[in-house]
Amino acid sequence: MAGVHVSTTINGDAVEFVCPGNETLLDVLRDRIGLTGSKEGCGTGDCGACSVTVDGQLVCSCLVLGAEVEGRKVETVEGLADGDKLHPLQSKFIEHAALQCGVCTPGFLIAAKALLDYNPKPSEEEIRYALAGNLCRCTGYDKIVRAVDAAAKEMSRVAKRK
Amino acid sequence: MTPDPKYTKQKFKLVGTRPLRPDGLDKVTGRARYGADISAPGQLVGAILRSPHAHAKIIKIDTSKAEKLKGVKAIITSADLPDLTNGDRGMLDILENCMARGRALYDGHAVAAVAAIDAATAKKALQLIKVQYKKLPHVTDVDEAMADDAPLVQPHVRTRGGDSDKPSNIVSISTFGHGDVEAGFAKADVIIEKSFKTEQTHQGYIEPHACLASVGPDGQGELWVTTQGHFVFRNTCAALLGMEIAKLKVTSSEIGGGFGGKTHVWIEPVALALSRKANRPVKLVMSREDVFRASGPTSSTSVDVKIGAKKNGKITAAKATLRYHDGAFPGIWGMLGAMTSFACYNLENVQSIGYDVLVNRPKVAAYRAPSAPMAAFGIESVVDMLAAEIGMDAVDFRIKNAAKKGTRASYGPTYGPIGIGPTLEAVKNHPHMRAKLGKNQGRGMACGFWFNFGGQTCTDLNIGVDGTVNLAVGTVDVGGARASLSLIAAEELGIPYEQVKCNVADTTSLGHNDMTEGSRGTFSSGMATIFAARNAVEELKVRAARTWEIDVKHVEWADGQATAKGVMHSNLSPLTLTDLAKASPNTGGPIAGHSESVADGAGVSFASHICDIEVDPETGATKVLRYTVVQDAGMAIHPDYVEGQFQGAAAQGIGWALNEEYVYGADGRLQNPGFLDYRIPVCSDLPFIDTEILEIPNPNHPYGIRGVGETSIVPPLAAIGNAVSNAIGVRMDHVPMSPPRILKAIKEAAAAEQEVSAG
Amino acid sequence: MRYEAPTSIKEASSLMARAKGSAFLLAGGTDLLVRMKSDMIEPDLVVDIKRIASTQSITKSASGFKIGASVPCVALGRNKELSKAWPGVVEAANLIGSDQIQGRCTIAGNLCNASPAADSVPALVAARAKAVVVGPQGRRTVPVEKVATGPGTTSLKKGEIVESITLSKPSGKSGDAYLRFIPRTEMDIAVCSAGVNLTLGARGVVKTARVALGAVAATVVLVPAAARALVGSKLDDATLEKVAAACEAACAPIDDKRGTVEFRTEVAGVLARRAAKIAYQRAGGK
Amino acid sequence: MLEVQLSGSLRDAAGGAASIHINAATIRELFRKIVEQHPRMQASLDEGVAVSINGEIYRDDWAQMIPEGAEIFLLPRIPGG
Repeated sequence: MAGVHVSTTINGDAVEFVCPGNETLLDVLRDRIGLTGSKEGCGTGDCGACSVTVDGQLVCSCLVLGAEVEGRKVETVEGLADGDKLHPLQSKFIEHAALQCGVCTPGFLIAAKALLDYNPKPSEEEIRYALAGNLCRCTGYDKIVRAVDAAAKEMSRVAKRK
Repeated sequence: MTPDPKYTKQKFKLVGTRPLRPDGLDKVTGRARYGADISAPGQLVGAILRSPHAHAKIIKIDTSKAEKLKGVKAIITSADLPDLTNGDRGMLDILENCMARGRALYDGHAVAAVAAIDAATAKKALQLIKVQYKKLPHVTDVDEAMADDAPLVQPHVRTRGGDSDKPSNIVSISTFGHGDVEAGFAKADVIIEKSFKTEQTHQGYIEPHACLASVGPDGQGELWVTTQGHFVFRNTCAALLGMEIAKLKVTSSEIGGGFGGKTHVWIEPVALALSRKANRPVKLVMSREDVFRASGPTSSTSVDVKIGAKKNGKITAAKATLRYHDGAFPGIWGMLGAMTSFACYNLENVQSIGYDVLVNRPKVAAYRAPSAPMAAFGIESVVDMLAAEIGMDAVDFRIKNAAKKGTRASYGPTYGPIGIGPTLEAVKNHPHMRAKLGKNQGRGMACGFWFNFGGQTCTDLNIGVDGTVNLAVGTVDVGGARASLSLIAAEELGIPYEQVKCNVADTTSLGHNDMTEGSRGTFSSGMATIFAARNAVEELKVRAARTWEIDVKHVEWADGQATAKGVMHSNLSPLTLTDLAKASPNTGGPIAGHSESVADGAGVSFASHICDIEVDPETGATKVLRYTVVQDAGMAIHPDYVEGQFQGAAAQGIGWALNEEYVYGADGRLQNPGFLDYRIPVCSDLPFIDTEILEIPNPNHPYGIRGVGETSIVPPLAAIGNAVSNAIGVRMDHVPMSPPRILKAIKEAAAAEQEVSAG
Repeated sequence: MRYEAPTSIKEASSLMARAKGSAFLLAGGTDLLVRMKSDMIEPDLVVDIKRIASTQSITKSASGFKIGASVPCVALGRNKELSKAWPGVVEAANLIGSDQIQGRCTIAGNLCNASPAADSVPALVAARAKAVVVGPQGRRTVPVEKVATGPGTTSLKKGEIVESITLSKPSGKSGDAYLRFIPRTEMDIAVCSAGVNLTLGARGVVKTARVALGAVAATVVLVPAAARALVGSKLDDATLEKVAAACEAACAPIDDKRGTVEFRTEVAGVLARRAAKIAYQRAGGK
Repeated sequence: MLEVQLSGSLRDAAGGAASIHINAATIRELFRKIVEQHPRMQASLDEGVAVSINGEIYRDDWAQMIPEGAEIFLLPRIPGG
């Protein structure tokens, strides 16, 4: 199968890979780059466990071709923390016990970050609808919504101080 | 031999607090490794060919073209999985479910498998395998499967508990109860009788089944797998493949949800067989479609309930007939439904009859308090109808009839101290019950029961020279158990939580551990951890005695340090766990505590739920407005994760009640094998789920722990059914209560009204 | 599979025209990749149109709006002018899938995928939207309701590509609205849906109206009878009953895993009634 | 002498009896004597049964002592989720 040569940026690092034209970005991330934080829960865009951002846009990486990210900027859960400093969403998810099995967590963190980047002070309803594309079967979403709300509040506190 | 597990009213310093879970960081950074997250050098990709037919004879499987495809390293069919079960039909069923033997028994039944150098090649190979089928008549409905002329799913099956010796789809008829129900009904002032149906649901864990298998010609092998019980998987796989248990090392990955669905092997024996044939590691991952078509969902059910009561609200008799399908292989799901059906109540005359029935659907697996929710839907609905008929408040009616210590359970034994009464009282006094309701809104409540159990457990506790503690457990952590078990170890040793690191050990590092199922994880591993820690403390005291050169009987352990008793030793200053650890190389070597136990006598558990729902009378759409869970936890070790279990179980029950269902076509094929049309609740479907944890100690656990994982999936079907019925004034008798079903019920009721007023 | 990402619409068109074997256009890919995953299709060629400048933006002119074929639906909701002018079209586009899907899916893709349940199409049809089609024979403009000819089939010829969707400038007092029914609050395919677009004359009387239904027939259906019922009215209850009845009469749905004939027919009428009220209010009617 | 109550399909294995009488001091002894007196129950025991002693359910600990006159129920072994 003729491969496509792709140069892109993943979590700030320049990355090159060759993949078949029909290979998804999710498979590229997991099987070629070794970034297994993004999960395949369905492969059809229904569960959000593979959520990443491409040029800042939230997407399901199972519905993006690897070939499409030529020259783009891809962000995954592995790039969420700033060195040894966790992103507030990451800290709040742990503090609020917003994960049980944790397999949906990377997708939720990426989707929640995309929400807060666009809407720093979301209402409970806005949080729930923004995260509707991420399925969680363990928590009933209760502690997840609380964790995102707490992270938003902390982030705006920090922003004020600056 | 298990030390005395009796509850001792121990005072706690750490248990009951809410520290951060030790595996949290790995799980928010993407570092945690699940079933599909590792690879091996030289790894092949496995893929499984599945039957497109509900029921078909497999005439011929031609793999010759696929074998010739470049990059294909192994192809197997049932011929590569000989029957080594010497007469154990249960084991043979497991093997046959992993790979069809002559007949495909359901849409999605595996018929062949390949291992190839990559996924694309494996996929192409599957397309090249030619299977010649002869379609056979099929049956997918539980009631139709019970008819005399129904197509037989397993011709060898004879009905246990029945009087006929003819082949039948009815696997068994199981009767429970006591007293004389007919005499009881004769005494009743009011009798309500109604039939109910519930559709098949799936556990819906987000992580599909996945494993990495590696077996060599030397008969040694390794399996990395997402499972609720790697020791049980090891034993099963070894038996099915003729391997020696000690030579198959099974490591449990992080598990992305199980809820019972990962207590059964589905693809693992196939991956091992492929690896053995190719002599290469094989990674096998189910697609979401495969998960729905071929890994264990629940039973669909058909239930008749009849309950009679006096005007004063006392139930005089209760009877239920419960028909559950087992899928294509015999199970005990109907029997379980019958056992749990009336467990909440104190009944003089009660009878429940459970039918287990074969159909051409995937083999049913346990799903969180298996079989109890469907039974509770019918019973708790009729209980509400009966209370209404008598003109009594639904909660008061349940309180009047609730089981208590000394009640003979409908499934047989006499209860010890139990929590049903207290959960009902808590519901009665909950502000939720007094909140105002608006137009088209209704409130419902219901209670539920689950057994819980303990089982075999083995735990190791090792103290490092710096005084930090490794706790090795063999029960998989499905949702925070490592935090709870670390709390227990720290509590017993008298050291900070942070000084303990809990790991889930592989099958070569510990003795056998049963599954994380039946809400046993924290109950049984908690017990084993207590005993392991206490053994370590005994050794610590010995080391202190040696250090002081005094008799160990003069050494006391408290708050993480050894002290010497008596005035004669008053000059000896205490030795902390860390002091003793540091000195251990010269006081006898490493310090450890070990425990093997059978944690029996797990306490039964009860929950009562309240639900407010709004119905759009023009479309049948529903919205859950408010939801409250009250459950007895015995003792909450880490309350965050107890609440999490309550909330998650309630959410699954809500999805079951409203929108989740397997849809089969007339051709017997599953029409909605994906998260698009198998509709589990999304974040915007649910409100916050309030929880109230009751703590009625379990007398058979040192800390009073009861399992908490399952019970709260039992009440939601009925709680929502009662709420919807109260909102629209029509009794719902079919789960899921999807908008089309609710709209139909509203219109039929309206039509009936018309007739009445017209006539 | 060959992947191409041309930078001009002509190049894309000729790639598609010259393609041997199965060739597919890729805009958002939220339908295409799902069909590839489930082995419904195995493309030999996929042409990604997202790098074509003329498909990438929403432009406003005196005559109205032009929405490029690769503009993700999320961008429609974030365009204030478009949202003000055509709130029904925008809310329809923003109902498709999750935020993740919104970041990829396009209304042109939604139109060309030709699903009877496509969320944006009834609203576009009601709004008299047009598709700008570029092909070997050059450029042409077609009403959106002429694009889909049946489930999964379109009137587009080999090599023809929808470059953009155009919406006229709303005239005077007008408003549009779209409602769909799904069992959950998000993530489902419409069981049935209704788009209504109307303009008001003097004293809040409806002057013109268009009513379109989704998921109740092989393609989105226009319901002239419902429109006639609305014209000349101020949406009194009798009128709304007529609208609902006309819509139910126009339904020819199927029974499937998502809904029954009875349910789709009845609820389509309910949604049309409710959408009409919203559109009327948006047009300034009371 | 203990009265061992049977339920579910176990009754069938014991020829329809709702209970059987056995003299046993531990679960192990109980199981041994059940098979001696009711060979057809072997299959059920192999599939796994739990013993309820005065309301406490024991699945695995065969060394468990059975007090004189205790309430004994044989229950099918229960799976969990």
